[in-house]
Amino acid sequence: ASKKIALSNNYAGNSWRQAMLQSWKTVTDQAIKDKKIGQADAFTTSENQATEQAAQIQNMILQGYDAIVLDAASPTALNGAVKEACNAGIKVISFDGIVTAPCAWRVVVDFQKWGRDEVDYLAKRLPDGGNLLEVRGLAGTSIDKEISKGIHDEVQKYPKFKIVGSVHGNWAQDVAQKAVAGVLPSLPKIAGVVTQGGDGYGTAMAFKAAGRPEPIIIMGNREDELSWWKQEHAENGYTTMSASIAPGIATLAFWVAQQILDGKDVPKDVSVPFLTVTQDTLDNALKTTPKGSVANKNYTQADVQAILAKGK
Amino acid sequence: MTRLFARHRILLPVISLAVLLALTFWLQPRAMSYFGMNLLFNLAVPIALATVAQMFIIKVNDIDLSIGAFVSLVACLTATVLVQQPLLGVLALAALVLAYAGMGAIVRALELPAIVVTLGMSFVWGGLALFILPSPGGESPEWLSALMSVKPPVLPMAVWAAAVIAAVTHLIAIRSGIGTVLRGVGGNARAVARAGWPVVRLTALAYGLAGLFGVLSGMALTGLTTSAGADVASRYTLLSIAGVILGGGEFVGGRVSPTGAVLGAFTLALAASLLSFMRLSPDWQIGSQGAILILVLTARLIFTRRGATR
Amino acid sequence: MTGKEQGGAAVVALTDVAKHFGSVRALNGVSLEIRAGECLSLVGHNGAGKSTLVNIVNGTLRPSSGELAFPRAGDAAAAKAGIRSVFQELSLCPNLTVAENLRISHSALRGIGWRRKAAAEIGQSLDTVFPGHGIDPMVTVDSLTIAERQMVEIAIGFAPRGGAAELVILDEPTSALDAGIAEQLLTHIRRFCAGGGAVIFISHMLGEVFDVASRILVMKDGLVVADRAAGAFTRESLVAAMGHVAADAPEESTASERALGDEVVRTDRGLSARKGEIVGLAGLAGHGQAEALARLYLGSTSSWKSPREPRMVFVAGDRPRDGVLPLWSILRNASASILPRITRHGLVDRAAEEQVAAEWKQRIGIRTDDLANPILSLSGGNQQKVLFARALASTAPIVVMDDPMRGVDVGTKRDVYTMIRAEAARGRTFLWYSTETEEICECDRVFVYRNGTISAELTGTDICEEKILEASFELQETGT
Amino acid sequence: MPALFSRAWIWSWLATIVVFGLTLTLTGRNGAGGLAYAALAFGAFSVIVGLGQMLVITLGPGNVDLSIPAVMTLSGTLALKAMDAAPGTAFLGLAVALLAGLATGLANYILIAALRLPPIIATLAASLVYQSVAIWSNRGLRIKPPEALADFATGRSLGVPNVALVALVLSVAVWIVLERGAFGRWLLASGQNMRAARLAGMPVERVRATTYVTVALFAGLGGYLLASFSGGASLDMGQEYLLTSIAVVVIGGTSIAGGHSNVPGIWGGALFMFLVVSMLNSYGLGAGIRMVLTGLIIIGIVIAANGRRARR
Ligand SMILES: Nc1ncnc2c1ncn2[C@@H]1O[C@H](COP(=O)(O)OP(=O)(O)OP(=O)(O)O)[C@@H](O)[C@H]1O
Ligand SMILES: Nc1ncnc2c1ncn2[C@@H]1O[C@H](COP(=O)(O)OP(=O)(O)OP(=O)(O)O)[C@@H](O)[C@H]1O
Ligand SMILES: [Mg+2]
Ligand SMILES: [Mg+2]
Repeated sequence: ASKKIALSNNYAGNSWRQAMLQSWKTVTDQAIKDKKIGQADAFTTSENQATEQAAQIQNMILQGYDAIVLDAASPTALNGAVKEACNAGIKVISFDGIVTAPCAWRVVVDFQKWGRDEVDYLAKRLPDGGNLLEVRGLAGTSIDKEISKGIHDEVQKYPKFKIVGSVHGNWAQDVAQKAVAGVLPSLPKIAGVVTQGGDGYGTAMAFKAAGRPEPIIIMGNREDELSWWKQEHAENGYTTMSASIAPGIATLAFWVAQQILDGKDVPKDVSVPFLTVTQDTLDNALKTTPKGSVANKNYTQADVQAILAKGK
Repeated sequence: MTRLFARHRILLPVISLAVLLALTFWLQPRAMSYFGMNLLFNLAVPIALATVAQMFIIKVNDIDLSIGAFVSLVACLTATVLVQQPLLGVLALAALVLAYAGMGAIVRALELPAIVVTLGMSFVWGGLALFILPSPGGESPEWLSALMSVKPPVLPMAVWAAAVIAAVTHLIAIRSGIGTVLRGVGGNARAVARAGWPVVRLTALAYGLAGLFGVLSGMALTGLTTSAGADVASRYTLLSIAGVILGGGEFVGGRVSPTGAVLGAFTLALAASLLSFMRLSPDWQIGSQGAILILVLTARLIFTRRGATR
Repeated sequence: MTGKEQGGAAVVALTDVAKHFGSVRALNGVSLEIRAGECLSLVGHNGAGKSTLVNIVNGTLRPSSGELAFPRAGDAAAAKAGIRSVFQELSLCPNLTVAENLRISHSALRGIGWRRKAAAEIGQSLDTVFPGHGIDPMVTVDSLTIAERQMVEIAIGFAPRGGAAELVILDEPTSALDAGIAEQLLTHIRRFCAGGGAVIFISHMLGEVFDVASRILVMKDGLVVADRAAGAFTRESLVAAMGHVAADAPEESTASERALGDEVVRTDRGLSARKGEIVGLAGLAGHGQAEALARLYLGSTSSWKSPREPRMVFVAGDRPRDGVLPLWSILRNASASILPRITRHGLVDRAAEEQVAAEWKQRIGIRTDDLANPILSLSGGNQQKVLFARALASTAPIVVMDDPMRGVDVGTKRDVYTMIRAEAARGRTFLWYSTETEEICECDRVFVYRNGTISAELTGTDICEEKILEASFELQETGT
Repeated sequence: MPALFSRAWIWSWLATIVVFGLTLTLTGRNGAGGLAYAALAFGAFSVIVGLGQMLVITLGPGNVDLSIPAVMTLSGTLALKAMDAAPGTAFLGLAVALLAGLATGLANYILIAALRLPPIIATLAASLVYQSVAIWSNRGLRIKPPEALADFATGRSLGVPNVALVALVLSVAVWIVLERGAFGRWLLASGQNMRAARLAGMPVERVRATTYVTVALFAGLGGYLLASFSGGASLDMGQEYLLTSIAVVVIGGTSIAGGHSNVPGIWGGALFMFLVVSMLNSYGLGAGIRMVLTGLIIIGIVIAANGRRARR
C-alpha cells in the first residue's frame, strides 16, 4: 500500500485531457487517503511529442516508481523507454494511447469498432444511404488511422453510402469547423458525418454557417456537442448518437496498476467499452457533465475488480 | 571573472550544465550512476545532433525552421525504406543531404531570406514524412537499435556520444581549414569573397553539413525509439535554436561553438528532467520550461554583455 | 638605388585607367608604373580616388576603361602577381583567431597542423614588422583593440603566404596606430623596399609620408596632380599641391559679427558651445570626434519621446549607417525629423509635409524632378543635401553635424556655409565635425581631437590649417 | 509609384485567384459564394493576427513574435471565463481579452528590451508560461460565449461575415497608421535602419514597445473572436496561427528584412492559406501531398515576389 504510481501524459491542451487529469486527481487523492496506494503523481509534457514523453518515462524510472500509467503519444515510439522500465521491474499500464511493447499492460479500446459502430448507426438511421463526410483526427497518429480504417471498412458493407469528402479536424472544434467549411462548397448533399470526437460541434457550426441542412453528425461526448444536440432535439427532433472514451479511463488504468502491484494476476489486455450517449441517456449525461467538459465516468476499485473478474 | 567568461564562452554552458546536474543529483541521487546517466541523457543525443545541424546554418548567419520536420522525415525513412531496401534508403538519405545543400545555394544565390525558405521546406519535409509513414510505426534497423543501446565501459553511451559528436564537429567546424572559412562567411562574408572564395558554394557546403547531421539525428532518434512517426521530432526546430544560443552561439557573426551546442542540447534535456523531479503541479509543468529557458539565457546575456563592455 | 629596378619590368603598370560609379567619376584617367624597391606614397583629400586606384591594382575593382598589367609577373591576376592589400576598412573576420584569418587569404595552408603553421607564419610576420607586439595568434580578432587588428592586417599583408610579396598596398594603415608602432611599420617598409619589394603607402600623416616614401603621388578629384620623387617636395609644397584653393572664400563670418548667447552645451569631456556659435571639431579621422557627437546627441534626446520642438538634431555623414532610410522617397527622408510638428491627431499632414520639403528642395537645391523619387536615385551629394534639409527644417536650436559634407560639391558647400552662418545668426548653435580644414575655418571656435580627447581649443585667428595640423598630426617634434 | 506598389502583394492575390478558380472547377459556379464566404470568415482570423505579426516583422531582422498562439489561447480562455456565458458581458470579455494582450505584450517587450533576449527565444519561452497560465486558469473547460456574442461572431452583415468586417476595420486602421500616421513612419524607419531612425530624432524604443504590445493586443482580440466564433476557447486553439501568421506576412509581400509592410498582401496571404487547404481537401488529396504542395507554393510565391523586388 506504500507503492508509488506515476501518470505519464503527453498532452494537456484539450478538455478531454484536462478532465482526465482531474479524474486522476480525484480518484488517486481518495486512494491515498484510504491508504490503498502510497503516491500517485501526474506528469505532463507539451505538444504530443513522443520524444519528450520517452524522456519523461526514463525520469520516472529514475524516480523509482513502482508502476507507470501511460497515455502514449505513439504506439511504437515509446517502446524503447517502456522496455527499459520493464527491465527495471516497473509495471507499465497504457491506456487511450496504448503501446505495443509486449511487457506492458493495455487498457484497450477498440478504435476500429468505434468507427464501425458509427457507420452501423448511420445505416440504421438512413436506410436509403447517402453521402457521408468524414472528419478525421490528427494526421499521422495511430488512433486517427484506426478509427478511419473502421469507418472505411464498414462503409464497404453498405453500398448505398459514399464517403464524398475527408478532412482532418485534429479532434478540435475550431479546426474541424474550419476544415469542414472549406470543403462544404464543393460537396453534394451530405446525409451523415462520421467523426472522431471533439469535432462534432465545430462540424455542426460549419454546416449552419454554410446554410446547409444538418446531416446526422456523430458526436463525441463533449458537453458543447451534447447540449447542441439537446437544443436541436427540442427544436426539431434532431437525433444522433455520441460516443467516446471516458477520460476516467485513466482511473481504470490506475486501479489496474494498483491491482497488479497488489500481486493480482491481470491479463495483458483489459478491454473497456466506449461511453455511449443515446437520445435516451442524453439528459442524464448532460446533467453529470460539467459545463465545458466531457462526459465522464470515474472508476472505483470495485468496478475494476468486477471488470477483471469478468475478463477471466 | 567576467573577462574570463568573455574569453572562454564555453564556460557558461559548462557551468549551467554542471549546476543543473548537481541539482538533479541532489534531488534524485539515483541519477548519479551509469544507469541513471544513461536514462537522463540518451534521448538528448539526437537533439544534440539536430542542434549541431542548426549550428552549421547559424554559422553562416542564417536560421533553419525546417530541421525538426527534416529529422522526422529522416526518422520515417530510416524506419521504413532503410530497413526494407537498404541501398535505396542510403540513396534517399544522401539525396536529402544534397537537397539541403541545394537549399543553401538557392538561399544565397537568389538572396532569399532563409527563414522563409526553410519555413516553406518544413511543410515539404513534413508532407513527405506523412507520405512515407501515414501513421506511427516502422521499425528501426537492428544494427541501429543495437548501436544506440550499447553499454560502453565507464560512462554510458549518451556521454560517449556527446563527447564524440562534440569532438567531430569541433574538428569540422573549428579546427579544419574549410570550417574556419565557413565561420569566416558568418563573420565577414565580404572579406571571404575578397580573398577569392565562392561564397554560394561555401553556403551550400554549410547547409549540406547541416543536412548530414540532420540525417544522423533522425537515425539516432529512430535507433533509440525503435520506430518513427511523421512529427516525431517537430519540437527539434525550436529546441535546436535554443540549444545553439544556450551553448554560447549568436544569431549573427559566425560565433558558434559545437561543444557549446552539444552542451546546450544536454542542458535543455536536463532542465526538463529536473523539472519533473521537482514534481510541479501539472498546470505549471509546461510554463516552468519557458521560465528555466529565460533564466539560463538571462545569465548568459548578462555575462556576454559585461564581456562586451569590458 | 641599385640598377635592378631600372632594368626590371614594372610590378604594376596602369595606362589611362578610369573608374566610374554610375555618374560618380572616382578615377579619371590615371597612368602609373611602380617598380620593385619603390615606396610610392599616395596623398590627397578625402574622396580623391586613392582607395579606388589601389582597389583597381589589387583586383577588387575592375577599371571602367584603361589598361592594367603586371609586366614583371607576366600574369594578369593580381593575387598571382604577388600583390597584397591591407584595405582601408576592416577586412578581418572578427569571429576568427589571428591565425585563422591568415588561413582565409592563404588557402594553400591545409593538412594536419595547419593552424600551428599559420600561427607560426603570422607570428613570425608580426615579429618582423612589429617586434614586441604582444599579440597571441590564437586569440580571436574581436578581442583585439583596433590598433592590434590593424597590426594583424598589416602582418598578414607582409606574410609570405606560400610565395613572396611583390607589392604590398597599405591604405591608411597608420590611422589607428600610435606613433611608436607606426614607426615600427615605417622601418619595416624601408627594409622591405630595400630588399626589392614595392609598397604603395596611403596616409594623411605627412610626417610619415616624408619619412618613408621614395616617391609621392598627389591625387585630387580622381586625377594625379603631381608625381615626383619625395625629395622634390617640401611640406608646404605638398600641402599646396593637395589643398583646395581656399583663397576665394571671403572672410565674413566671425563671432564678433554675431552676438553669442549663453552656453547651451557643455559636456564633462570639455566640449562646449554657446547660443549662435559654430563650433568645429577637428583632428584626424577616427580620433573620437564622431563618438563625442553621437554621445552628446544620444544623451540629450530620448528614444521614448519625440517632442514637437526637439532640442537637438543630427546631420549624419556616414549616410548608409546613420542617415539614409533606403526604402523611402526623398520626401519622406526629408521630413523624417519634423513629423511631430506636422502631425495632427496622429496623422501626418501631407500637404504641410510636401510644402516644407518643396521649400527646402528649393533652398538647398536638391536636384530632382520629383520628391517622390526614391532617395537612392539621388547622387551621394544630393542625398547629403536631403539630410541637411531634414535637420535644418526642424526648429531645434542645436544642430550636430558629423562630417556632413562628404561628397558634396564645391558650389553646394558654399551655399551650405552661407545657410549655416545665417541660421547661426538667428541663434542656432552648430557643432560641426569635419575632416576638411576649409570647413573648420568656417567655425567660431574649434576643438582639436587626438586619441579620443580634446588636445587643443582654438579661437579667432588661431583657427588655421597650421595650428590644427600641429594639434592633430603630432608634428611638433619635427619643429615646423 | 502605384504600379510599383502593386508588385509586392500582387503575387499573393494572383495565387489566391488561381486557387479559387481551381476549386470552383469542382464546385461549379453555385459554390463560389459559399467558398468565398468561408474564406473571408476563416481568413479574418489570420488577417487579425497576421497584421500584428506584420508590424513586428516590419521592425527589422530578428523581430518575430512566436507567442501569438499562446496569447490567443490565454485571452480567449480568460475572456470566456470572465463572461461565463452571461448575457450582456461581451464588452467585459473584450476588455479582459485586451488586458491579457496588454500584459503579455508588455512582458514580451521587457524580456526583449531589458533582458536583451533575442525576440525569437524570448517570445517562445514566454509563450510556454502563457500556456500554463491558460491551463491553470480554466483547466481546458470549453465555456460557451454569451449568445449575442456568438451570434455576432458567426453572423454576417451585408452578406459579409462580421469577423471579416472586424478584420477589415483593423486593416484599414493599420493601413492608415502605416501610410498616414506619424507612428507608422517611425515604425517603417526603425525597420529600415534603427540607428538612422534614432539619429533622425525618432522615438525608436517607444515604437518597439508599442509594436510588441500591439501584436499581443491583436492576438488577444483574435483569440476572443475565435473563441466566440467556434463556441468556446480551447487550450490549443491558437496553435496553427504560429506558422500561419508568419506565412501570410511573407506571402503577402512584406519584406522579412524589415522597413516595409503590406496590408493588402495580408488579405491575399490569409485567403490563399485557407483556400489552398480547401482546394487540396476538395480534390481529395492526402495530408502528405497537401503539405508538400503548400510548402512548394509558399516558396514559389516568395521567389516570384523577391525576384521582382531585386529587379526593381
Ligand atoms: N562603390 C562605390 N560606389 C559609388 N561611389 C563610390 C564607390 N566607392 C567610391 N566611390 C566614390 O569615389 C570617390 C573616390 O573614393 P575613394 O574611396 O577612392 O577616395 P579616397 O581618396 O580613398 O578617400 P579617403 O581619403 O577618404 O579614403 C568618392 O567620391 C567616393 O564617394
Ligand atoms: N540609380 C538611379 N536611378 C534613377 N536616377 C538616378 C540614378 N542615379 C542617378 N540618377 C539621377 O541622375 C542625376 C545625375 O546624378 P549624378 O550623380 O551625376 O549627380 P551629380 O550632379 O554628380 O550630383 P552631386 O554633385 O551632388 O554628386 C541625378 O539627378 C539622379 O536623380
Ligand atoms: Mg556626384
Ligand atoms: Mg580611401
